[in-house]
Amino acid sequence: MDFRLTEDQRALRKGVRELLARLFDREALRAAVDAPSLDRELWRELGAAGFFALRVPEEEGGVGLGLPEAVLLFEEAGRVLLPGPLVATHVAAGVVPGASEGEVVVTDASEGLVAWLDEADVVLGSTEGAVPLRSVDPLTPLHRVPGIGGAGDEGGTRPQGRRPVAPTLPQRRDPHAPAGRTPTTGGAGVLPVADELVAVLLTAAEQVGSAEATTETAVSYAGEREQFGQVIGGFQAVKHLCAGMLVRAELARVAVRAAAVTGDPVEIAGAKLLADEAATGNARDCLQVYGGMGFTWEADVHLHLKRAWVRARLRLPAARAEEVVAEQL
Amino acid sequence: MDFRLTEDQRALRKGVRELLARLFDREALRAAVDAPSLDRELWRELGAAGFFALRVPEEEGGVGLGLPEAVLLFEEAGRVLLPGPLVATHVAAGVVPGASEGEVVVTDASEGLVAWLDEADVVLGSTEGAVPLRSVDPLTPLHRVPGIGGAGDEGGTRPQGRRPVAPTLPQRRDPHAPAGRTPTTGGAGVLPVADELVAVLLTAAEQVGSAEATTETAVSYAGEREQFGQVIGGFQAVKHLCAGMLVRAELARVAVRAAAVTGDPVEIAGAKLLADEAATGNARDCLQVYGGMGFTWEADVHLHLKRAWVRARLRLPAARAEEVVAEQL
Amino acid sequence: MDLAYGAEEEEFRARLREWLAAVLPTLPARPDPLDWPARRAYDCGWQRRLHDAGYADVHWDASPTQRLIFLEETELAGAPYVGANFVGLLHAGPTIAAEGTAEQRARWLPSILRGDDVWCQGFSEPDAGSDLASLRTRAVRDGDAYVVTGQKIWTSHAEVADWCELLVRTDPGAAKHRGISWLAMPMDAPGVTIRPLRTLAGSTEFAEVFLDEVRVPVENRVGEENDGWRVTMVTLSFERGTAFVGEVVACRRLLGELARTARENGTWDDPVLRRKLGRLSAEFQALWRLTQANVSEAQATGGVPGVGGSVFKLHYSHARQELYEAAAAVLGPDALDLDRDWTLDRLSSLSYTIAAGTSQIQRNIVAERILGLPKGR
Amino acid sequence: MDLAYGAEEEEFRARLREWLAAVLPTLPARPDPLDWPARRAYDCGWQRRLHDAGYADVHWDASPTQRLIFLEETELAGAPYVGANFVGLLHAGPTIAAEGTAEQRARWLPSILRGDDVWCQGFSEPDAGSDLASLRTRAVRDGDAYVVTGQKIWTSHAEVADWCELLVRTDPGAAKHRGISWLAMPMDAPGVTIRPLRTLAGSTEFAEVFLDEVRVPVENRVGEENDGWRVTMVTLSFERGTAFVGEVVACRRLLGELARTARENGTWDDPVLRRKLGRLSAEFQALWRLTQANVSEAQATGGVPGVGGSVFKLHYSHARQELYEAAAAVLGPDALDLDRDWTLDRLSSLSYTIAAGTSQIQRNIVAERILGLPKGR
Repeated sequence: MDFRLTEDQRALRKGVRELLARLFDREALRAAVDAPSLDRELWRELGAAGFFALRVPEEEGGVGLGLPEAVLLFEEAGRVLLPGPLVATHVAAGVVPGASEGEVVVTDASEGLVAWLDEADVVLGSTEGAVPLRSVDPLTPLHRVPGIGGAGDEGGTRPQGRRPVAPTLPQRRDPHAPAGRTPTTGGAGVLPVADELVAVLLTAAEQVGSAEATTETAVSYAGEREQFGQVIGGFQAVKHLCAGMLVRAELARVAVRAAAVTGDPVEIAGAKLLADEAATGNARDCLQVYGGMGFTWEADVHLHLKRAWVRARLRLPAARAEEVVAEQL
Repeated sequence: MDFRLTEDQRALRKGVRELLARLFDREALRAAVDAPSLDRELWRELGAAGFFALRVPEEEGGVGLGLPEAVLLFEEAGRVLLPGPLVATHVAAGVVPGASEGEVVVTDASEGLVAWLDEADVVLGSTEGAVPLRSVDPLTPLHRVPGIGGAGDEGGTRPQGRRPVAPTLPQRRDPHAPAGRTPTTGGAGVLPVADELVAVLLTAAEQVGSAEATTETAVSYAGEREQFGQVIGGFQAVKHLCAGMLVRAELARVAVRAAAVTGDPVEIAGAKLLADEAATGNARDCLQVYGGMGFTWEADVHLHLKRAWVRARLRLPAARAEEVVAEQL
Repeated sequence: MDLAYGAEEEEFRARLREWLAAVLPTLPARPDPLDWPARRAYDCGWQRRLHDAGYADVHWDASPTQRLIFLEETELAGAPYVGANFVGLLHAGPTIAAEGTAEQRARWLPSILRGDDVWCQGFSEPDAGSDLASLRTRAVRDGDAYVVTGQKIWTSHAEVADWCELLVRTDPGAAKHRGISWLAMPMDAPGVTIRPLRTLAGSTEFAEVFLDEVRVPVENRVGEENDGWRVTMVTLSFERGTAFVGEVVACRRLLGELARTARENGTWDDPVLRRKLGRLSAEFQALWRLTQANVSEAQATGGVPGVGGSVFKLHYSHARQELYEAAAAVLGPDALDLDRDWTLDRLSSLSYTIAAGTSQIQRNIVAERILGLPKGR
Repeated sequence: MDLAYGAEEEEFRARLREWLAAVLPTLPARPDPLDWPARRAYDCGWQRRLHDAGYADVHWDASPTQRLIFLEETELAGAPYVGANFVGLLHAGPTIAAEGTAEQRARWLPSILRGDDVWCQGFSEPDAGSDLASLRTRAVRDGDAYVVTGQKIWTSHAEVADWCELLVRTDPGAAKHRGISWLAMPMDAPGVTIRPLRTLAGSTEFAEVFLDEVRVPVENRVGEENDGWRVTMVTLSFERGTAFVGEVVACRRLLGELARTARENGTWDDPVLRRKLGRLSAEFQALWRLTQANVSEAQATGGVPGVGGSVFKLHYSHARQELYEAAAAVLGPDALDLDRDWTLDRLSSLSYTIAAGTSQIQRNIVAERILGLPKGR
């Protein structure tokens, strides 16, 4: 047992961080906020870098790595608020032609919501009657599928341009295995809809990245901002807020990474639960550390908070995750 | 509208505080902890002072005051951890002969528990098959009525000496009115079992008194105890703990006092909820401020915490109180 | 412990209620929230009606209990908020009334009460937030005027304000609380630049105000030179007892709406949510009682507020944020829809534990001023 | 990121499991918790068996991963805890091994490993808790001995201990961290008085130790004179990576028991409780993974522990207290019954956020040592 990252994994993470710093720096983030649309060029570059094909077997032209490596990727994506239906496209790689290469943008319906529906080429799941809503997250345009998972369909059913496409996906897949490979272990029904599990876990990984980013942001601000003649990070109230953020982020990180190694559905549900809490809680605390300055549109804190809210709702929200974990007790 | 105490109420509170300081000082408290039994002399002195007959009409030999005054009494009782089935005896005054005078000790069954069963002369409610349990609170001996409100009856049904006595109590009573008086307002079924409501509210008042006592204890300790070259009350982490205690206690106090004025069942349920939280939460925080010293038997903090736990369970526990309040939304 | 209102108070309530019922249907349509001039016109029109009906000075001259009733009834009736007149009626006005000269009172107060002049607040600066007294906007005496240079932030209604209550540093050599003065600055003075500040909710409720050698007549100073901090404290503490009346009334209404929505969409059947709503209801009920307690205290002490406001704000800001979290759970996926009031309000609510004294600062105040714990860090 | 154990580790686990299965049924009955000599005999008997089977030094010489496996398996099998040998095996022993002379190691270590000698800890004092370095117990050199006078508190197993690892002040003039020395004090020395300390759970797990001119030979000092603080830090940080392995395993078992009870008594049907248990289960699972992460780190850095222990303890102590609150909700009125293990454990759990560094101190450590925020108050 050695839970630390391997040399290769560390190199992968470093490489991804550098890649994203190049492809999507803060300037690009703010530009995307000002003019939200899916950057096809960026998508193709991510594809070329193996972001989507990471778990596709080498013999099928992919990178041939596993879920643990994918989790590292999505942590980094979460850190920089990389936009787009990353999880859906990643999961579809090797199954939906063009997804691996970043030529095709894949999205899916989850919990009555569809992200990036207008920009996607392929849509998985039923989106019948989906209507656009003004999304709380400026970087995640959403459609609402009426009557699913919430307060109903006051929005009505406006017509929409595109027909949803739902290709046949393998229903079960060993989460240890690279995408597209047939399961090698487990009887029938052991892992229900592994792709959805993978999507839940990668979403959790993004939450972890976001939680780490807001922790670092808060700590950095607390070390600079002066009030009452000292940096506010010297006040216990602020220090202890920051310490709590680190604890949440750390716990969620080990939970997500371990779930990536074991692929256990219950562990994945638990990891999502903790990751949602870490991302939303840390963004909240980061805002509190920032005070008024965090309340401005120009600070990135709100982007993390809003995205964290979206991710928390999109795949296996807390109430259901808690039930899944309780179930096996 | 003037929510402040009247002159009379302030005098009453002062009188009760002085009375209890005389009848039940800290030495008496610790003696009672070492040798727990109901002090009949104390009980009679409380009776003589009008503690039980407070709400009994003057024409029936009582003090003729109302619920707001009773709440002040029970706040004081909660502050000093006055032992015995105070609430049950107070509610029974004017109905059960001898209760008013403190000649008779009345207890009742609530939520599957009976306090002071062995010492009581009169028991209200069904206590069939009640078995003694080793009570967490050394000052509140408890019997468990099997099969009610919890995990069942592993304890078996040991025989017990006394037959439970259940005199006929008026089923409804206007909580504004002094005890024993017939209701003057409200149609049938408006106030279900007003006595039980009164008991809930007075229990909440004890919780408030306890929450205030632990706040004062914590603040006083924080102002004396030195670590790292200063009193610990100078550290923000400790200060903020104490501030939170005050907020909880204040909120619960106004809730309880207002509920005493209005007699509204929903407001009473809400007040109990907040008072339970204030008493248990503040005892916990007081213990945290005390650190190791609060963990000793000699410190009184644990007595407050344990009693708060008992009171929280005895009448309208949180889960039900929340439902009662939600009901009217 | 009397929660019943006296005959005079009930009469005040009845008359007010009657007037509101008559006047509210005659109001024009609410303006677009992004149209500042329209908002100003709307708010000032409402203030003019209050003035003409004799309610203009309810924040100044009425008893705290009458003010409580006024705020309760207007909120219950769905009347307009104080809006653009907030600073004039609740901050600058009372300060001028208490600390201004007879001439200053005559000059500024009537137009505030009539809804003619709108005031804004120039207190906070980018580097002076929680530590307001560290403000650095400089005012240098030049003949009969101060020449003011610096930057203010979080100024509401700056775009449509006529006057700004401005804190400036007149003695940079003095201890930080000692060198501050309070000025009334005309917003159309040369050198004043306003830049709207976009909040995380996407709105521009606030502005930054840049001051570049703005000349403010010395006669516009209220209170003595370098005595502005004391003058300010009067302002900040003025209406603490009743500051939150409207908000608590509004929250109890919101909670009712939320329960209704939950019953409609089925989430009411989830005990986790239902019990959460029950608990919040108990908390807002208690906060209402705490408001009444604070008002009673203010009434008895001649309007001088205690520190009860900090106790209230600490719990209220937390409970209201919890209310929006519960709303998000009730709304489910719809909680991500910006076109729902709930969502915008949820975003705005993030400021409650920050604005007007962060929860951290409030806890310091409670610990030091109520509990007597030592000042420290 | 490898959670699978290597062949050698699996073999270690298999052998251990086999041995435990064979030896546990042969153990005598557990002693009465109030009978200290019996507890000592039981714990030392268990340590002797470990010694004879080759597991005595698992806390010292085994790899962190082997230690993890050892603690996991013994807890799963329901083996006795380290008990009376806690200080000897996990604090004093490792300190002597690292800092003692060859002679000191030969004198004290074998008897610890064999379960012959029991050690206790004399660190905390009534006025030196969180601020341990402010300890005041004085040691004055007199020939070849120190004369020690003072008072220690929170000493476990004092009544049955042979030795005490004692921190004393040897230079009262030096800065507080600089004048401390580490002594091995025989508990039967004249002048040592032990007074059991009753905890809020009603038990006497701890004692106060009064020292009145106790003579401790200078040769019993480990490390240089006045260098005791550094020596102590070695002790305190020794087994941080694996310190909580047994407790997490135990908590996961407790949570399973709680769910079983809830299913039996019907409280499982309450979604508030059920979801709470689900959340706790996710947290303890994550805490287990955090333990593995900390062990992996310790393994890689040659056993030098990081500050991961503070991160772990902060969440663990909170989660475990939450576990007992959930248990109280499941048990309902029965949660007030002291004869239930749950109730006693609930009371004991109140110390988790206090003992071995309060949560407040742990947050300081995390903020300052991991996050690099400035030292302050």
